Amino acid sequence: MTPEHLHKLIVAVADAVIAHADELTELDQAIGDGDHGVNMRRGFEAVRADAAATAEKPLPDALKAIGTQLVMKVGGASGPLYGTLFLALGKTIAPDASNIAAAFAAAVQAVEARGKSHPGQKTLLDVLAPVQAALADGGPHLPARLPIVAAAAADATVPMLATRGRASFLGERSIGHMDPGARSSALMIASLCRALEELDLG
Amino acid sequence: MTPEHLHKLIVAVADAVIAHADELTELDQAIGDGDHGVNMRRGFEAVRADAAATAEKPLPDALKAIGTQLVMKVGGASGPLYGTLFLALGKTIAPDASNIAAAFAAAVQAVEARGKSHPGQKTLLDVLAPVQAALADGGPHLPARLPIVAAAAADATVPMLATRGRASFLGERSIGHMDPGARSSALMIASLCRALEELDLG
Amino acid sequence: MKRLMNAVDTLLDESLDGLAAAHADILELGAERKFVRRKVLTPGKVALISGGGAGHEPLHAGFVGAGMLDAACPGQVFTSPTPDQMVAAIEAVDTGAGCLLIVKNYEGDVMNFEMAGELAVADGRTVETVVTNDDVAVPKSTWSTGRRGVAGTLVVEKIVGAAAEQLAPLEALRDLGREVNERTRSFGVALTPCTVPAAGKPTFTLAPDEMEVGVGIHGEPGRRRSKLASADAIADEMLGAILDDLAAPAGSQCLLLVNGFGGTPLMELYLMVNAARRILAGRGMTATRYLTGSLVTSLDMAGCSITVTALDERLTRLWDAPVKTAALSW
Amino acid sequence: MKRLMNAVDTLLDESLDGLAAAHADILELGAERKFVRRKVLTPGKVALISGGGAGHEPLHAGFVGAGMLDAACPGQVFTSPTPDQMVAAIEAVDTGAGCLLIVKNYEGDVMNFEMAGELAVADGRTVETVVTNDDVAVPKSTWSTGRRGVAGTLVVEKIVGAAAEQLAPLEALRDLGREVNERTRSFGVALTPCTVPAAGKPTFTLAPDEMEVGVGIHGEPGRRRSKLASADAIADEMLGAILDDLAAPAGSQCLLLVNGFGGTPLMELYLMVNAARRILAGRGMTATRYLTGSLVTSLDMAGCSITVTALDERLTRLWDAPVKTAALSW
Ligand SMILES: Nc1ncnc2c1ncn2[C@@H]1O[C@H](COP(=O)(O)OP(=O)(O)O)[C@@H](O)[C@H]1O
Ligand SMILES: Nc1ncnc2c1ncn2[C@@H]1O[C@H](COP(=O)(O)OP(=O)(O)O)[C@@H](O)[C@H]1O
Ligand SMILES: [Mg+2]
Ligand SMILES: [Mg+2]
Ligand SMILES: [Mg+2]
Ligand SMILES: [Mg+2]
Repeated sequence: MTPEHLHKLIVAVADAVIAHADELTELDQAIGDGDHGVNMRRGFEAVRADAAATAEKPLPDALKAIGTQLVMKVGGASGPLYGTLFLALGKTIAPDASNIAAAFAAAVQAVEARGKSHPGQKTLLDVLAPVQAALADGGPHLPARLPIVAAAAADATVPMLATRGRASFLGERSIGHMDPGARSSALMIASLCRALEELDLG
Repeated sequence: MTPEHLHKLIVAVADAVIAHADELTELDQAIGDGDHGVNMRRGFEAVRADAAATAEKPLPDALKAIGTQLVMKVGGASGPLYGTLFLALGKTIAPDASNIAAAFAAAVQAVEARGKSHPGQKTLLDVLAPVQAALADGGPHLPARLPIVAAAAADATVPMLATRGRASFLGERSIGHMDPGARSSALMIASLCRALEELDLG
Repeated sequence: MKRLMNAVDTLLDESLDGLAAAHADILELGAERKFVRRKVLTPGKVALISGGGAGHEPLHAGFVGAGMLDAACPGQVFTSPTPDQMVAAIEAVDTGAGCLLIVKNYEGDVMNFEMAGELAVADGRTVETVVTNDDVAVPKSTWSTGRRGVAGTLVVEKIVGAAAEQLAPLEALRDLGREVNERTRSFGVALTPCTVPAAGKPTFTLAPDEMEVGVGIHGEPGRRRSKLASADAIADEMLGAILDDLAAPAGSQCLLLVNGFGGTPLMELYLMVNAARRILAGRGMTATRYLTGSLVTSLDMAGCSITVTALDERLTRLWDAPVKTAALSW
Repeated sequence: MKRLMNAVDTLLDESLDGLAAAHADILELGAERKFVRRKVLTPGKVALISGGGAGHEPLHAGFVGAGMLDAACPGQVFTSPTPDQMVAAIEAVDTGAGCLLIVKNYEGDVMNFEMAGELAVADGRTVETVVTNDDVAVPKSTWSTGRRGVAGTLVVEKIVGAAAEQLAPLEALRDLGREVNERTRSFGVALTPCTVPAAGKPTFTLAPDEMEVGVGIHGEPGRRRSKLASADAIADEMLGAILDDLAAPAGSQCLLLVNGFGGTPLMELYLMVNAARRILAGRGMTATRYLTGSLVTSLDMAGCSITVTALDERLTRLWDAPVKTAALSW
């Protein structure tokens, strides 16, 4: 992966998050405190601003740099969680990304540890975990299939009862709304996969 | 005047004020602080509650008792002013009310002294003063004429610029509204005169 | 109107009972709740008494205590208390050194305190009065009611209260109160109206993008209604009016009081502090003392007032003197 | 949304600058406004650090000063601050006796403070944490996020702050903090929603005759929405939930904190104090200490929370110990 390629990927993900910030905030207004989009935009604007410099680094260092920026800029619950995701990815991934499935599995583990949470609690893990499983299963056309997995997984959070995150304070009233973090995870995965397809590196 | 007569007069005035409390409050919301009706109702409910006992007293003492009640219960600007009016009336009036014109003139004087005000400033004095003048002029059918004088005088406060009372804080914006105190004075005079006519003592 | 209350008629009484329970170490209620008084009086000290309509809490009862008021008479919401309340308060807290009445310039307050003062004097007491009129939104005038007394009243109460604690005599306190009032100017802006509970609907209406510039603490309309502006622009207009009128020499030190009207978050008040101190500096003045909070309120009205008092060394010392009341304590 | 502000992006910074200017005798800002710290540190004293999203002012920065916090990290409105802020604060105020982090139980706050703690420990520092979770509107649970930390946090900060001032060691302070949290319960009711400035519209909507029962301090929906009730009925439900859960023995003494959410007049808060103390008495409890004010707020939300802490002699003494911060001072 060249710096140009990496730059395109970073910008694609950042732009997708920024473009959907209002939607994320609206989801968070329904069952949270109405700032998920604001938080994510703040973080990904910082990531985007540094994208050129970040893309010059080897992949592990680039991922760690993004993770650090998210930790420092996003705040809220999603900051440490997405920050941990990228930091852990950076820690285990090979410079050529050859071990992506294993690295992603380790990163999702790290998020679970940070959040003291697991899939089924109506959080971003309900998207990250099935995506990780699909990645582990492998097979052809992953960049085309993963966004579908992610979107379906995000939709599947709608009927769930939240037991982690602010939505858990709502009890039964959390049912019937999509989890904002699940939606932002699905967004990031979709934009990353689309960019990979465009680069034809998939 | 028998205690029964006096009782009827007190009740008539009190009922009129109480019945129009909301209207007075609305006038005060436009150019004051929106409590004139509330204040006056509080005062005249107390007056009404004691009306039987008050009516047993000689006229001067009855008027002083009403004045004291208004001072103690109404509060705001109108409390001391109407209180002073009745206290001063009680001080100078003859038990048979024969000197009513002179007593009323002295009472209006006392109100001016208390308020450091004079007619023309868009206050209750703009009703009390012309009524006092009409009373001094004398002539037939006073109970029928005074309410008309009072109502016209209250209407005449609409185009005035307030220079006393809360409305004065509005400057030019006080123009175009009837003064609440002018309206309550007109009300009291009208209800008193109507009751006098009904008693046929006028 | 949404209120935490049981009934309009008992709102004030219940609130006073809560105040008295919560601050039983500092204050207590007079009979029939006619006044709130200090628990412990200092014999030989001039008694400071204020009062006014409710709805401006913590003013005045929240300022009863060591270093400030001896008694406060609460009226109904936005309605002056009555002379019997003031006479009862005077009788309760006058230890023989005389009473100073601190009265906001509203005809209702002025006349009711005047009647009370007359009764007390007739009873052989010594009474002096300071009328505060710090609101520059209204033109000063001798032929009309003139300016309203607003948040600056608290500055008068604090500084005179400190001097009274040092056993200054009545006339000196009266003169000090007038001097502090002379050195004090205020200006208010409302973003939303307030609702008098007994009336049940807002005293005025403002469009979602409007503000009332020069508003009074009863929600009285001000100088003009205008489009909601930035905090900096609002502070500019407020301090412009204040400082033009105060005409303190450049280099002056001052107290900056940013006061919330009841419905405005503290976060915004501190933002206004920041805007105000920059403007003051631009006019060659230094804020050497600050007070920030919702202290002279208008029920649930959103907005704030700014008050500036030109300080000298003596006033600064009196401002710094200890105070222990429900609402101010240092 | 009507706000006294210049721009959403600078709201927090400008407000912090105003706070720092107004209370320069007590506190100062860290570099890049990452934290608010005490002006003067006590060597050998455990450093107390808290923080959380803005919009709850005066919590937490208003509680920085002698007898309470050493530093507070402000996040954006309703958003946890980030680990770099907390690490910077730890580095600034740790005098070697260790740091106690006081964290409200929200996953964001908990995780960010946790990451900061890990970084500080990796750096050779000693760090302990107290997580507050006093809000009984949410069921307690080990398998989910559990209860929110709300106004009771200020009680923990005050009492632990007093003990820290007496140079109690880190573990003892951590245990004390957990004990106070265990003895504390809160419950909130909103009459109006709040509006996050960056979002620009209310977090939820309430009909003119509705209230949100069990609301959180971010305007999170609570137990249920219902018709606006009388103050007595509201206090009944609030204290019912609090006391059933607290299960303090009859005859217990307690602290009663009636806290406004930002848009509620003090007059109503004192009325709630009055209602609450009667209900407490009816359950055989006595409020021996009171605190009333808008201290743990939710921007401009109208409504209030009630907090009860079961006191003993030691906690009462620590509560009474002197404190000198921007928002609490005695
Ligand atoms: N313990 C947790 N584990 C996993 N995800 C979580 C956890 N807590 C919260 N989240 C995720 O974080 C999202 C909310 O993020 P955000 O709104 O930015 O933070 P906050 O809740 O602090 O305001 C939720 O929608 C959820 O997906
Ligand atoms: N100085 C004054 N002289 C005569 N009348 C006055 C004066 N000040 C006020 N008023 C009268 O009092 C009325 C307002 O009474 P009210 O609303 O009960 O008291 P407040 O203004 O204190 O709220 C005004 O409409 C006016 O007629
Ligand atoms: Mg959120
Ligand atoms: Mg009025
Ligand atoms: Mg009034
Ligand atoms: Mg948040």
